[in-house]
Amino acid sequence: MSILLADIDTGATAWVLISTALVAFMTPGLAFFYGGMVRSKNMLGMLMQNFFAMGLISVIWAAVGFSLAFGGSGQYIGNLDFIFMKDLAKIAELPGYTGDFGLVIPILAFFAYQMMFAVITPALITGATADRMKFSAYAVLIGVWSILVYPIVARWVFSPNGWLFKRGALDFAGGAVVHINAGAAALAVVLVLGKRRGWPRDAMPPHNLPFTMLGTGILWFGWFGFNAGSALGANGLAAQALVNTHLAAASAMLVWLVVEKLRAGHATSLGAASGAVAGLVAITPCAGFVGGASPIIIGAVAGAVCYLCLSLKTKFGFDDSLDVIAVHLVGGIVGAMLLGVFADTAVNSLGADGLFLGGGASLLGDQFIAVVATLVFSFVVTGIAAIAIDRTIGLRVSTEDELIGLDQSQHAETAYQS
Amino acid sequence: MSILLADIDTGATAWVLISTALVAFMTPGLAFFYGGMVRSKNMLGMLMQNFFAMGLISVIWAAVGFSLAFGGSGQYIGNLDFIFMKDLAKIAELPGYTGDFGLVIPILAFFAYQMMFAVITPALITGATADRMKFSAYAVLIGVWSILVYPIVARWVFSPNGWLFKRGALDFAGGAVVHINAGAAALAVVLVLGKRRGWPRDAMPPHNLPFTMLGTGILWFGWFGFNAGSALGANGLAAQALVNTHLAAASAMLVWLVVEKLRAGHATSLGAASGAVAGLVAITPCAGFVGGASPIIIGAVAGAVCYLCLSLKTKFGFDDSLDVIAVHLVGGIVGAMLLGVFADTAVNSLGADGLFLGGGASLLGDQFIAVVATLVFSFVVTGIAAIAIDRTIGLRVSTEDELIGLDQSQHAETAYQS
Amino acid sequence: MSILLADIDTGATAWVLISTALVAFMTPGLAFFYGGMVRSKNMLGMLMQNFFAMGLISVIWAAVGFSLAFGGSGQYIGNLDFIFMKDLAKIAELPGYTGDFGLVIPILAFFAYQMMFAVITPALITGATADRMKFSAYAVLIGVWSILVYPIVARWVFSPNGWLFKRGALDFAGGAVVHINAGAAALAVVLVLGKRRGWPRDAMPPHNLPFTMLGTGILWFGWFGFNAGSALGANGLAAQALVNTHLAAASAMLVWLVVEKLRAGHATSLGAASGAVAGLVAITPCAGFVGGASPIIIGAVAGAVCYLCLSLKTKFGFDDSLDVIAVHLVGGIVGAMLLGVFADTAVNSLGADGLFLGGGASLLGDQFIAVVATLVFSFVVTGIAAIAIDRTIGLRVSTEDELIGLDQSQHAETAYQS
Amino acid sequence: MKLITAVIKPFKIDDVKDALKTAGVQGMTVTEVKGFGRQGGHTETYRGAEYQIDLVPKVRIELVVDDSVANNVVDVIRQAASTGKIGDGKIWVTAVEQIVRIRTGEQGSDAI
Amino acid sequence: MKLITAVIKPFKIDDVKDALKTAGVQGMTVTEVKGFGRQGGHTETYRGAEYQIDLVPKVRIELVVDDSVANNVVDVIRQAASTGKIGDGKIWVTAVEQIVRIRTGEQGSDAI
Amino acid sequence: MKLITAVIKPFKIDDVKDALKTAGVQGMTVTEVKGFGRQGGHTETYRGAEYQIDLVPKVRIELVVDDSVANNVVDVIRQAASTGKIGDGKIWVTAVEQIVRIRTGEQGSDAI
Ligand SMILES: Nc1ncnc2c1ncn2[C@@H]1O[C@H](COP(=O)(O)OP(=O)(O)O)[C@@H](O)[C@H]1O
Ligand SMILES: Nc1ncnc2c1ncn2[C@@H]1O[C@H](COP(=O)(O)OP(=O)(O)O)[C@@H](O)[C@H]1O
Ligand SMILES: Nc1ncnc2c1ncn2[C@@H]1O[C@H](COP(=O)(O)OP(=O)(O)O)[C@@H](O)[C@H]1O
Repeated sequence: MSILLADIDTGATAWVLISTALVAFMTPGLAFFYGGMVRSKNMLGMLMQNFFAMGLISVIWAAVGFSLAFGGSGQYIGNLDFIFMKDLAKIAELPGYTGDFGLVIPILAFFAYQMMFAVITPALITGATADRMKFSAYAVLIGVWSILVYPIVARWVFSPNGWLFKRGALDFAGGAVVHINAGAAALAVVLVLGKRRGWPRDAMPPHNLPFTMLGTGILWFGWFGFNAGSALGANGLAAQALVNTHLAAASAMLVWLVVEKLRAGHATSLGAASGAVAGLVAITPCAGFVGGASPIIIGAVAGAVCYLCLSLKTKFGFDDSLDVIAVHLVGGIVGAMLLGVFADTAVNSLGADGLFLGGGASLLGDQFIAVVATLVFSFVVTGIAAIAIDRTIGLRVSTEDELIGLDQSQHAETAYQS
Repeated sequence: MSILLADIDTGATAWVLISTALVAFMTPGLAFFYGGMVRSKNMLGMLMQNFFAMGLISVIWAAVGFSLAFGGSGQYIGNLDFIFMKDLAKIAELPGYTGDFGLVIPILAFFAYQMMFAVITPALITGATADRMKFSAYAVLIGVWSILVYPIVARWVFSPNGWLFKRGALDFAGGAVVHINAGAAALAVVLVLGKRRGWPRDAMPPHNLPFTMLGTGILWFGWFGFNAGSALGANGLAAQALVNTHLAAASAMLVWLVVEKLRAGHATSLGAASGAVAGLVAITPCAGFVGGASPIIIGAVAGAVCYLCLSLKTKFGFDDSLDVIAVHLVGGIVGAMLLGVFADTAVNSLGADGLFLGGGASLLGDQFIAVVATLVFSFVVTGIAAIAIDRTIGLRVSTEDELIGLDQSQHAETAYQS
Repeated sequence: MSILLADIDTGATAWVLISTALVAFMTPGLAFFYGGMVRSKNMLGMLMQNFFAMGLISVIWAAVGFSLAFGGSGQYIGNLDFIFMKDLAKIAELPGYTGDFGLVIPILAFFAYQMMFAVITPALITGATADRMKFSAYAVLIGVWSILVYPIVARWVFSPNGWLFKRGALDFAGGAVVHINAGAAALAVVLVLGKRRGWPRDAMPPHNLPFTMLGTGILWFGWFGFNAGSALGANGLAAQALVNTHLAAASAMLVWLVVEKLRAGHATSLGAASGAVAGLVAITPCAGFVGGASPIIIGAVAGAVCYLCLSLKTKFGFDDSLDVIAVHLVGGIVGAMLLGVFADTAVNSLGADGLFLGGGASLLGDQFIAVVATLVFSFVVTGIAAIAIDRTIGLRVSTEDELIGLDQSQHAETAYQS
Repeated sequence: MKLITAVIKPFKIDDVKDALKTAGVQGMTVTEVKGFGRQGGHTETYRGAEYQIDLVPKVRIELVVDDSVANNVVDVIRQAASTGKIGDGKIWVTAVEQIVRIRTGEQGSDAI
Repeated sequence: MKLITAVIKPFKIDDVKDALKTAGVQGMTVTEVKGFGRQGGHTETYRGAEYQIDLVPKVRIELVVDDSVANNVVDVIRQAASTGKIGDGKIWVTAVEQIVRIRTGEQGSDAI
Repeated sequence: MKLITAVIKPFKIDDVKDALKTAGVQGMTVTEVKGFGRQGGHTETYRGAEYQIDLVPKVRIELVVDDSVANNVVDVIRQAASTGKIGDGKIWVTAVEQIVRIRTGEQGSDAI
């Protein structure tokens, strides 16, 4: 079988392939996590937006996305060397992935793994814009976004050739590239889109919390691939990342529930789900750079901070329907900054030492720059795109369609029947 | 641990084991994919038929199926050397799997992996016969089928000793063995079984489309194991198969939605699900033999062709309830034939070059023979079996039982209660 | 990457990492398996208890559980060497895991894998106590249990330093540690807790059997990691364990359905689900020690015996709501004892030969001791804990809260809304 | 005006709806209900235990009609819903004092 | 004949059904509904926000009975459904002009 | 006493409930139903086939009130539920002979 390469590690390849599958499974998981929280008339609209991302973004990624993110030697953007996967099955190494960063897996496996990240990132936005966005506008928005925003940020942060990577900013599995990036974009779109009719006056309770729990289970499961797969090997680092991932989710869940119990009187299942996800988000940048009890602390901070940030949306009056900003944007920032504190070169010699491990504030500074750069870039470009779409085909469904619900108005379907 | 063999690759083994688990998970996935589409009174009937296949077929596979498919050196059928897994833990190699085709995984892993294919294939039939088949008749039918049909076709196509394999027909992961085989069988059974009461006059809309989407997510996830696991190694070929699988699903989804939007006015979530599955079906035979942008093209063709074939059932008046024929039979044929066009020895030196890669029409011819042989054999044998069952214990529930629904009449249960 | 160790097998590591993820996914699976069976007003209560175990037990495991189970050289309990994972990333080997038992995976991977077992074990109890336990009491109970019961039994049975392990008792993946342990605990708690209001007079039918089937699918899928992952390598033994696991589930399902059909008149979907789980439970201790057709026999016995034990609860008047005792306690005992009959050193040279393979009754005797020791220890300690909690904060919700349901009374939520 | 309430078997709803349309009825309201009656219920089996479920799924139709057509509508429903088997259901009629169309405020026959 | 409609607490449905059977009632129709009343609702919590849910789950029973037994049936329901706590519900009675058994076409008392 | 039954558009339930509260109504019972009427239904698409769904989701409200306030309550509902678009629904009124509060056994106006 001609494409077998001599220096490929089959264990690493097995792990990255299954991690790819796990990350791919997260988008359906996300669909149910969010879908359970909307009203039943918008259920299919939510599922559809997420599944559709799997279709559209994957093809865009193959066509240009990967190449823009990982082609060539530019610091700010890739090139078009790899459009439609050109040469990926043949080349010996990917630009920048040499020496310490050399891959021990087939480049196509790396391509596939990264593709799943590119898919789920814009899908995160659907939680903020729930219940009122036109399907056609959504399709255009995430299409544009996957060319103009995602690959650029991925280049900066993930590629060893990117300027933030070179500066020393660390992001093991996408705290900035995925969560801050999507969270900032969500904020921009929500500001252009406006509030749901009736918000915040009317209660819009979740229509099927079991589906939200199911989604949480799938997300948690998939996140092992998301974070531990980012080791790109089947080794102690992957094991460490997996342990960190799980413990951060666990501790964030506990802290969220405690804070919730104290402030709102009950520990809720939605709180358990939300806390776990907040912890998973926060540990994402840190997963392969921290050790010991750090993941428990990082999760705990994320659980508390994200919970407390839920009220931002009512305070500032933006209708982030399912709290993408409090969970992903805030959680991503918490993780990125705490990495500056807890990073440990004993865990990963390619990382750095954070504030608490004697590394001084320099990593913290780099992390701060990465956070701000990602946030501002994503917010601005997404905002412009959203405004452009709104002025042309319109971002938002009609009032009538919003009242009827997206399932019927956008897709001519009904979720539940006898 | 005595059964450890020296020339086993642990990475390959890890990948095939997890692929086995992934394929096993597809049958529950299929149960929900189909289950969401039936009316609620038949939900458990559908789930039950699929789960039951996991029970019955697995035991039959261990008893005789595997041996009939992979034992001995016959071209048309195996032998009984391996009944009840006799010697499988001890032998050094499987008949035919030598030289280029030598396995680097434990033979029991290969046995288990193939078992999951044997399980899901007859389960595919349940989509066509939904809502009206007696549970006892179903049990007998798939039991018989798993002895008389499946292992024979698997022998012909998968085993290096099989006549179609030797001819040069290619089927990476079961376009013929699984999809054409099951699709042809479904057609035969449906013709014997007759239409659902009220079809096509009454609307019989899906009772829970979220479950169908969930099933789609699980199927897609599992299909990575189905196709990329068929590389039987953790290498570049597996990575290529995984990439092809995902991109074909993505592009078929997009094309299905576009055609649907143009012809029926809306892009539906069921369309997204159906398109993705059509793409997955079509790429199945091709996954480890094509490269570059071919999967995108193969998916696109499958998305359009399968969509257009949906109307065959109303035109010809057979009630293929959930479109197994349009999706699996047609999708399988599309894939098998396009493989004759896009196959590329640069991707897999054990494959062949198709029409577009300078290989001439010879592969296309072999593919055509494999398609026809599988289709005719499966259709005829299944049809005879279905008629025999119908004449003896009866294939179909009574009108009363059909009206009440399978859940209550066949299983004395109710799917949803407060 | 500094924590890479020379003698780590990447294939084994990949397999154990993904097995860890699979076992982690089983707890959400269990949540749905059980959740589907309760009345809708208690759905979130059930889901919450299971998800909460993922939070609480994981943190306890990292803090002290792992160390109590696997630290030091004691026969009855570990020590505190590894609290908060101290040194786990650095040490070369784990106490007891040397020579034949030497690990070829990172110790953190072993830690993570074991953590998921620690999580799901107390979660099994929730099926017995469904619909009437206070959430706060549950939290305290499983917290205490995960320190006083689980690590001790794990030490005895799993650790090569444990007294039952040293005696020669075999438990491949937790027949005693997980199933008998949880089953005995469930019985103790149920006796203290008392019956559900209205039981057994009122019918309390499952509110959503599709969710139960979904849970079954996830459990089955995850069980491949649970059992085959326990080989701690990607080799023939893992393949054998996977084959055994699947076939036992399949055959137990078939036998359960046959017995059910004969005795109650119908083969039900809940029966298929229950039978499969009974088979999975019974094969758990045996998975890596038996071969040939034994798993089919073991599954068959479990299917019949567990079914027949369902009536124990009405006979003896304890309200084991979802049959944890008939399925897990009885199924675990069936598996542990049958291992004494079918164990085969040709399958695993580190095992023993059972009665049918010429090993005499000695293994049977050791298995019996392990069963009794686990059962008595778990029952007694759990019973004391439950009584203590009942006398202090109270185990049970008020009648009013029980009537309203746990979702609203404990968590101020509603599972399903429009 | 009369309010006609019918409880029928679920699979008969399409037939009844079609018959009513043909008979010129322009509106009705449909509810999923459960019925208890002579038909008895059915037995369900859960883990070896059998339960008698005596509430069976039914569909409840209600429609307000003019006095003049009430008898005819009752007949139409009866014919369309009948299978001759036990459990076919009931139709009952009560007097309506007033009816209003929300959209227009029309009252009486005009509002139907 | 009378139509008796009762709105009760969901967990009381089995008691009421049993009491009515004992009292000789042969049929009724049951609907899952939500009630708004003095009982007030409950508070639900979603992501830190509290919502007042003032529609609480109830079960609605309707049964047509002969004039002669109507008062008794009302009493039977009342006793079986009562917990003495707020929110136990209401029973109301309206006049039925006609009732038909779909299966047979029987009318009046025979149809009940 | 009167029984007022209203069938309205689902998204109007909050408005109607608020308006009734303001008007002093203390209780009502709500059912999810499907309506067939002039509004017509909508088309759904499944795998290329289009189905006409002529039953559209509605909410049915029923409340028993004193004779004296019945007309006013009908008006309040009408105003709160109206969008002016087809399909806004109907309100009808029937006579209630008796009403009992289950908890206390109170009857008549006191029971409402
Ligand atoms: N007295 C009644 N009041 C209200 N509904 C009734 C009454 N009797 C029967 N029903 C309804 O009619 C349905 C059919 O009644 P049943 O006695 O089973 O058969 P049949 O209609 O053939 O006499 C019941 O399921 C119930 O919904
Ligand atoms: N006027 C009314 N008309 C119709 N249904 C009512 C009315 N008042 C109350 N109900 C129903 O009765 C239920 C119980 O009423 P509520 O006022 O809460 O307590 P109680 O029955 O003890 O007076 C309500 O939830 C509602 O379903
Ligand atoms: N005659 C009737 N009897 C009972 N319900 C009716 C009747 N006519 C209409 N309805 C109910 O009212 C709803 C709205 O009626 P429709 O004719 O669509 O519009 P409008 O209320 O604007 O006249 C229907 O969906 C149905 O639920």
